[in-house]
Amino acid sequence: MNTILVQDPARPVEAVRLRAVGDGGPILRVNNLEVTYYTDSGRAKALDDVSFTLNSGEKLGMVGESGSGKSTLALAMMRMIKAPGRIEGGSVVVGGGDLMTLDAESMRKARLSRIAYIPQGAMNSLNPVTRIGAQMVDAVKSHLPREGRAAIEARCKRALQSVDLDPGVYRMYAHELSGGMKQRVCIAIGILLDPHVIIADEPTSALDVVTQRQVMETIDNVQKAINAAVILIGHDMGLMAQFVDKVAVMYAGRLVEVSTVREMFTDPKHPYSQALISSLPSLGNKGVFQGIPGLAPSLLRLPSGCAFHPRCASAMPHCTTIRPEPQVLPGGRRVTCHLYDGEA
Amino acid sequence: MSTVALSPPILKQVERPSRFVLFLRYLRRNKGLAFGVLILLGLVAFTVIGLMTVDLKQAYPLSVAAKKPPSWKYPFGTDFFGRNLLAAMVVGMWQTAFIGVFAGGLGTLIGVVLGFISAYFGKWIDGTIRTVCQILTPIPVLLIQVVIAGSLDKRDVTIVTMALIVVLLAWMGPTLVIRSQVLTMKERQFVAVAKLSGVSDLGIIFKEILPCLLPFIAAAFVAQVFSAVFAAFYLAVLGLGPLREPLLGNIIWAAQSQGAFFNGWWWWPIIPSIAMILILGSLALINMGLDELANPRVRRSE
Amino acid sequence: MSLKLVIRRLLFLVLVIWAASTIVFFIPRLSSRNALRERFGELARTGGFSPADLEKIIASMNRQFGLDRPLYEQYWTYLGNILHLDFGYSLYRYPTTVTELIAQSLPWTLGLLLVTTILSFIIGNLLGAVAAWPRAPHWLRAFATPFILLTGVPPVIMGILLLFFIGFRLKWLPLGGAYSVGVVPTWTWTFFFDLMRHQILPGLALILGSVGGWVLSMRGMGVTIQGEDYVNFAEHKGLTGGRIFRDYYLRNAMLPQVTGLALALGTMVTSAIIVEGLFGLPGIGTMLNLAIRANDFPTIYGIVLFITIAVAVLMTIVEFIYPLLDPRVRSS
Amino acid sequence: MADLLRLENVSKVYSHGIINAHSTIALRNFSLTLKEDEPTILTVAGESGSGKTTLAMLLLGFITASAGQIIYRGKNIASLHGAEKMAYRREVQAVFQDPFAVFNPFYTVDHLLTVPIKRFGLAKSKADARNKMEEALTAVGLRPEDILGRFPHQLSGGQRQRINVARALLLKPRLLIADEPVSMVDASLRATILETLRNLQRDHGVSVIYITHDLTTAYHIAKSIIVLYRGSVMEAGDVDRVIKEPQHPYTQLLVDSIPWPNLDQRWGAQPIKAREVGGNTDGCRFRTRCPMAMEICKQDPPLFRIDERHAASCFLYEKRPEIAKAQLSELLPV
Amino acid sequence: ESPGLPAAQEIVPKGPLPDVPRNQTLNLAWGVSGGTSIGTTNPWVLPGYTHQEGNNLLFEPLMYFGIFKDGGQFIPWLADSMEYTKPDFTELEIKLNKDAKWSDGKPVTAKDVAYTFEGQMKYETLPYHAHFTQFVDSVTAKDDLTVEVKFKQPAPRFKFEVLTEKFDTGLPIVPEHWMAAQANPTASVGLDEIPHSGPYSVVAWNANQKILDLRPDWWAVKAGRSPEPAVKRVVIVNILNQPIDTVAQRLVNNEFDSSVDMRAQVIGNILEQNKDVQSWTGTESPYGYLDWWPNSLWMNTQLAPYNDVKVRKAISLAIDRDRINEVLYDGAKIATIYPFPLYPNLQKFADSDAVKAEAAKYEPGKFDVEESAKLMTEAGWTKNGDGLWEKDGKTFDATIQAFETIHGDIAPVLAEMLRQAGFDSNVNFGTDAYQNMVDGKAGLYLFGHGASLYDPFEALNLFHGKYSESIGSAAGNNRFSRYKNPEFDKILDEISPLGSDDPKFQEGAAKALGIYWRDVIDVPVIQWLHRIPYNNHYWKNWPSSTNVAAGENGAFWAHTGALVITGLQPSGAN
Ligand SMILES: Nc1ncnc2c1ncn2[C@@H]1O[C@H](COP(=O)(O)OP(=O)(O)OP(=O)(O)O)[C@@H](O)[C@H]1O
Ligand SMILES: Nc1ncnc2c1ncn2[C@@H]1O[C@H](COP(=O)(O)OP(=O)(O)OP(=O)(O)O)[C@@H](O)[C@H]1O
Ligand SMILES: [Mg+2]
Ligand SMILES: [Mg+2]
Ligand code: NI
Repeated sequence: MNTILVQDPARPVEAVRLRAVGDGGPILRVNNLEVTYYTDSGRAKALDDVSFTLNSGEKLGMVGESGSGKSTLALAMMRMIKAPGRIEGGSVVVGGGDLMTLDAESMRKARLSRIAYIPQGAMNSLNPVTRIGAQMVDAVKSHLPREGRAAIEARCKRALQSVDLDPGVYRMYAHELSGGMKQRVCIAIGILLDPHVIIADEPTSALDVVTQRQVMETIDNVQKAINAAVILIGHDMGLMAQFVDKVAVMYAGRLVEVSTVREMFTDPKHPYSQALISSLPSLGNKGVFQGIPGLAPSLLRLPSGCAFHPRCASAMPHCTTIRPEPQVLPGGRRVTCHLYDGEA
Repeated sequence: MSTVALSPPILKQVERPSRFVLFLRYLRRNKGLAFGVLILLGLVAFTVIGLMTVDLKQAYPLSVAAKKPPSWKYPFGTDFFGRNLLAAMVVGMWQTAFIGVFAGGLGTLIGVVLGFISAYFGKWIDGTIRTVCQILTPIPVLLIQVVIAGSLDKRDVTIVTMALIVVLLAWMGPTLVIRSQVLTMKERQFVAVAKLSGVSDLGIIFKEILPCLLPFIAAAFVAQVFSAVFAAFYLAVLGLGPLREPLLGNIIWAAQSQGAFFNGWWWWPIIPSIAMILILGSLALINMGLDELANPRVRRSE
Repeated sequence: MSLKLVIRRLLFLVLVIWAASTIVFFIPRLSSRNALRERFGELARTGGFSPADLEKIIASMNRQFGLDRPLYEQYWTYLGNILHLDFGYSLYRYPTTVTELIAQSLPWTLGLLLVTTILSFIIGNLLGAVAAWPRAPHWLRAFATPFILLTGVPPVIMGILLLFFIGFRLKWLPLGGAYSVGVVPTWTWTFFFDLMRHQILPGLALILGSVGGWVLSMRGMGVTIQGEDYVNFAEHKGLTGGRIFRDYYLRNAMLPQVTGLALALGTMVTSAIIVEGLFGLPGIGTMLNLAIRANDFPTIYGIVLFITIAVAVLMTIVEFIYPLLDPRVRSS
Repeated sequence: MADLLRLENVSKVYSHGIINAHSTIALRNFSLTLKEDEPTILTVAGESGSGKTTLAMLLLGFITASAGQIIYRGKNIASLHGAEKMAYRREVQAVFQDPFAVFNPFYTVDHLLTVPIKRFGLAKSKADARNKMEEALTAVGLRPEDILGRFPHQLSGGQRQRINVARALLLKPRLLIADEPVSMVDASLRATILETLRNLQRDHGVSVIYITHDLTTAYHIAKSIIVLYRGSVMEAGDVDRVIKEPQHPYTQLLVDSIPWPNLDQRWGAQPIKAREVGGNTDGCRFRTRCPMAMEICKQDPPLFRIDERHAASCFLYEKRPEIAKAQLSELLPV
Repeated sequence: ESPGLPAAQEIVPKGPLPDVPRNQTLNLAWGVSGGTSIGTTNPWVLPGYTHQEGNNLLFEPLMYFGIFKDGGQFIPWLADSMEYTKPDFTELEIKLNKDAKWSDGKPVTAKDVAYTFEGQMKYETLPYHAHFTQFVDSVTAKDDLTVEVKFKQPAPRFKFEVLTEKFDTGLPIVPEHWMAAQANPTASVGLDEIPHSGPYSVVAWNANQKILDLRPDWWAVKAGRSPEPAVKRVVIVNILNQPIDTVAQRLVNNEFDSSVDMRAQVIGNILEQNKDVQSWTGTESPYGYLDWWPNSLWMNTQLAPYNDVKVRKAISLAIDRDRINEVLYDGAKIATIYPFPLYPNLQKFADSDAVKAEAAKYEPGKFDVEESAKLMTEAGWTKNGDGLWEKDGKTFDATIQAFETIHGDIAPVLAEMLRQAGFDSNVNFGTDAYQNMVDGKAGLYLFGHGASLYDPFEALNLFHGKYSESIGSAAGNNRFSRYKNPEFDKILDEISPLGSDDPKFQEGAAKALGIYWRDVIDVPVIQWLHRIPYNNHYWKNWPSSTNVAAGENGAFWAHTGALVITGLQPSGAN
């Protein structure tokens, strides 16, 4: 639906934004996404039955330990999983159409224009030998081949301005920019075509706090301007608290809990979420913070039953044998834990 | 006291395959390397079995009937001078291997030693070694080798002198490679940790850095062997090698000067050519594979 | 680029030339052989002049070539001469100077070498890039990969094989010579086409003999580059495969190859010596080959030195234009 | 009270390029004293490029100071030899940021522990060595049988970092320099590792210099803090004071930017001035980004004492008593 | 004046060359010395000048010698006659042809001849300087067409050896009026400027090729010496660097009309692949004509261990001549025991009873490894573990100095034979090979005896003690043996003034040959055959064993090459 608008070069960007604001229902629906990596040492199910929805303008935080499958999810949504990984099933519906059913060329067109990705390693994500401008222009050109040179340039400069960068950056090379600036260039590229969904994979993990704050505020601003849904991937709960509306907790390839930020911080349901929250340092409770015992499981040899049970303080006998299924609690929170069996 | 909980026991013991098995598995992923190793093993087997079973006297002139095409009796035929090309290939391969390994080994050794000295001690030593290497690099080595070989007394030209000529200007490559690797290694934190553990300079070189450089050294060695074989071949093809020896280049050179193709003795130049192609090809493949092994970013991981 | 950097590079160039000239100067003097005598002996043998007074002639030639003066003096004069590209007289074609000889044969070699080097560079790099590019069509990759095996085929062997199969058996192309027998070089199309026909086989031998190296190194480079974040991000941007290949992947992977180009020229010249000889072309390679056979040492050393200087100068030029290709170097 | 390690007006200047030399002052006139028998945890904080790692490297003797000197037990570390040098090596240890890079990929992780045991002669026999290793590993919450005999890539980041801490534990140094020990470790593991560091100080009398840009963890583990900006000390003092009531505009910016995991403690609205690439080299180094910059800031600001355990290097506090930079250590709580 | 190297200079045509169709052009593949002395057409510019690269078409001798007609005959050329006017061979009168002219129209006169001779006496670099100073007393131009030469001592062989051109020896006559005008006649290279009397003129000359075009006004046609040449243009293509395969194939492809000589197998294959191509012996083995250059393993008789006659004999006994014939020449009888070519007159000498008796006595062709070993043991050598002769811990250095282009096939075979008899033998094809021979540094050389053609004297004279230089000083005129034996010298001195047919000469020569065999001065190995391919596609009437013409040998590069080329007739192909 929206693709028609995007492909109309005559229509100013503002018009698209205004129209997008009017949209109400879920802009993104991820259903039963499954990804497996076929490695020499066995099959690793990196995404297992992942489902969630997101409305336009909504910001989702995706947290979880290293290796829990966060980046895999992002890549799966972009359909950029490479061998030895394979998307085994599920759908990613963005604004009505399922990305998984698109042919390769349509999927290429959908990237950036419908679903954009802001990479983790912004430091190295810009081509070192061409100007920033050229890299923005070719992104636009690949989607709007008929748009004129001047229009494209104007669009790019506008994008740079919207992330608080001097339009002069257009003529610069990547190595002439600081880390934060590079990250913002990536954001600018991400919003060039006003996508419905922006996925940002740890956009600030390489930056220091001050810059991190700057970048996050930038994302926040542009997201508001185009009313896109944002998925922020990271493991810094502090950042989540500052930025997102909803938090999804991932554990060993599964979403174990999805709830609003406030619910998550005040009343985490899943024992893993609880451990996560209580491991957080804050100004109030100096000296009282503790980690989650044990280690993240290997995807190759997942514990039976609930993957978290070996580290779970409230594990019950059947947790070791029966795998819990996601359930929607009253109020719309989704939890995957036997503790809440029967509450749904 | 400690608030830290123990990690839970790992339920299933992850079996750890031996390095050899891992290497075999790696070969399965890195087809080029596997192919190269396979060819090379084949050549080695050919040479070793040949050395044991073939009458090596037949690698020299006037030992068998001349100009016979390949047959059951002479699988590779015989040449104008009455060499059994099978025996000649065996000896030639062995000599090529000798030159390659000797020159390659020596060149690599010099390179490793200089590279380490240069990188580890830095300052003017590094400056000197690096500048000398960089200055010598643009000089077309093969030409200089030709010049040197050409100004030698013919009686002095033996397999060993050939190898030495090759070494003479062939150590700069490994020196620069090893030097830059040591430099990056030196900055790696495990070196800092080793220092903190009281390890001496020499200990750091030999126990910490050297083992990590093994893939690079191996790659440099193979590259070195390649260029040594190549250079020796060139010298021989130009007629600058030890004439009597059945070096592959010599045989091709002799075939050329006797008009082998025109006379219909095609097997005479073709067989050593194929042998040369197999040797150089397998070395190139192995080199490529080792490059990949040495460069973890490129390495095909499990 | 700063002036200081330019000066530094030029200084380095001078050092390279100095080192090469010094090696070239001292090698023949380390050997016990006397090239001048050998050359005269050879002339006596083929020309039939009386060698009774050989010693006298040699003494006078020694004087003429300055070989009777102390070594250090010879060395200084020699270095001075090299400064203005004076490599002395050829023994083989006295009193033609080596510089004149090079000037005569250079166009032949330059033509052949330039075309083959550039072609094999382009073809090799493209094939290597394709071989490493996971998104390339399967048949294309399958086509490109075997070229790596060409690394194992030295241009000499390639030349011999081509000569045998295409020249001898199929008789498609001339077997040798730079142009047809009895033709006098002129600036006409007829001559040009005749010339070209004669260059195909040697050119092919050089290209096929060297393309493998490029494929191999480019493939190595390509494998590294394709894992780079910016290549991945380009795909995230929804760029077409062709554009990613060209602007993101190839462009970056080519950079180190460009540096290798000048060095490769040195190797190519060496191959050209044999290939030119094989096909009877009158280039620098043949000149050098003849000089080696005639032990015309001023020519040998002159040519070796010339090639070295050429390679070093090319490397310097490449270093100067490299910043145009790589903005990172430009600013630092 | 003997001084274990004393930095006297230490500066470090990096210069790049031989012809077009331009230099970075990574650390400027830094003084610090660590007492032998007062184990403490001191945080050195600051954003990227502020000179934190430089300080660590100076302390470990990996780089030499451009000016000033570093005194270990009364001797300049540059002139240490033989047994003294070994003692210094042993007593001043480090835990680094990247838990992978500290392992030599050629060896199993045991190497990290066996080498110092051997070199420093910590064990009488093989069995003794093994015992000591297992003890240390257990103390950081690892099961020796899961760890020993494995290659670094077979372990997780958290496990690897804990082995590092175990190494420090095994050596029982006098001073441990922890350069961003948890920034590459999962948030859920950070607590565990920091906890172990704290135990080291509390139970084993090891002084810890905790280097980080993460003020949240600094706040939780340290007693005192020094805030660096581009090689200069901006503010120092008791960690509670400095973080809860930052005085220097730079510290204020830092604290303001901490993403507290607290829904009610949002980032401030204060606009951030981008850092310039070159920046000024004289006067207050924060001047160009400072919202309250004054004319006088073009001069070098001295340290002004805010209170007993708190000082800032900013002319906003011109009225307060000045203290010599060398006395900085005195106002840090232990 | 300072002797030096010639000044090579390319000859570039002033304008476009006239078109000469292929069937009037003769393409010759040649390349022994290739680019040497490009532009040097003056025969006195030595080193540098060579008659072999088409210069033999420019300069002419007083007489040619046809070796293959009637056991050898003189062919008058610039001279109508050349007679010893005294029976003791001390005076010679030369009568020139009245029609002989230089290319600039000036007549060839006695002054030119006298100038040529005096030049040989004056300039020590010229090839016959030694001969002239040894023999010639005076040269007088009696009138325009008559020259008188007076000798210091009997010179019975001077007319043949020096004044007559055959194979690669003999003296070309040079134009006095041009030479005398040069500041230094041994340094002016000549280019296309020097007047010449031969049928062709150089029109283009560079490193790739040399083009000579027919002169319209060659005196020899008018004088009746020669028919009008049919070859309008001669192109000499430098094939120096090309593999022999290529040259052979280009002959098969009719690109070349003739070429440098080929190895036995190669020429056999050429004949098989192109029926137009013939050899001296038609399509039959051995394909070649007998050259004047039989090859020996020369030994430096002054250098240990070759100074021991036992050792020399042992080496001789190690050579299996039958094997050489079989391996290298497909059974053709090429191997020899004589230091001279068996031309009719010399064959007669070899077949004489005296010589046969000497041969039976010394068995010079014997192959017997055991006897060889016995001699070596007697000489104090022992065999080491590798089966190689050893003395004082050193193996026997039997490195053969040789030339790759001509000895590429035989030298390795000889080396291997020596090796099988226990000599540590190798081959040196390096550029220093010849120098090693001249300096006497090494002991063993493969080289020809370019000496006798008509009687055995010159061949035997190679070993006269007066030429025996000590090691280190140059062995003049390829006298590498450094042999010195008063007994031998005495015989030579006795027969030197005698004519070839004198029975006393025959008797003395046989005795000397006996000493040569007895002392194993060197080991004769093979006769030298020139196997030259002749392509009849465009040109016929090539010389051959059945078409001897004037009796000249069939090499277009030899002095008599002009006779070969001017005798060619078109085959009618287009
Ligand atoms: N190319 C691959 N081949 C094999 N396994 C892979 C591959 N990529 C990822 N995995 C596995 O999939 C799982 C999920 O990885 P992913 O990168 O999505 O984690 P993550 O949550 O993004 O971690 P991090 O926080 O470290 O970025 C991991 O166990 C990882 O080992
Ligand atoms: N070896 C070096 N050569 C030149 N400059 C250096 C070197 N090491 C550090 N610097 C410079 O010194 C300054 C301080 O660097 P340092 O590594 O100490 O900062 P840091 O506080 O540790 O930063 P980070 O938080 O990024 O680790 C920086 O500007 C840096 O660029
Ligand atoms: Mg990730
Ligand atoms: Mg740091
Ligand atoms: Ni001849």
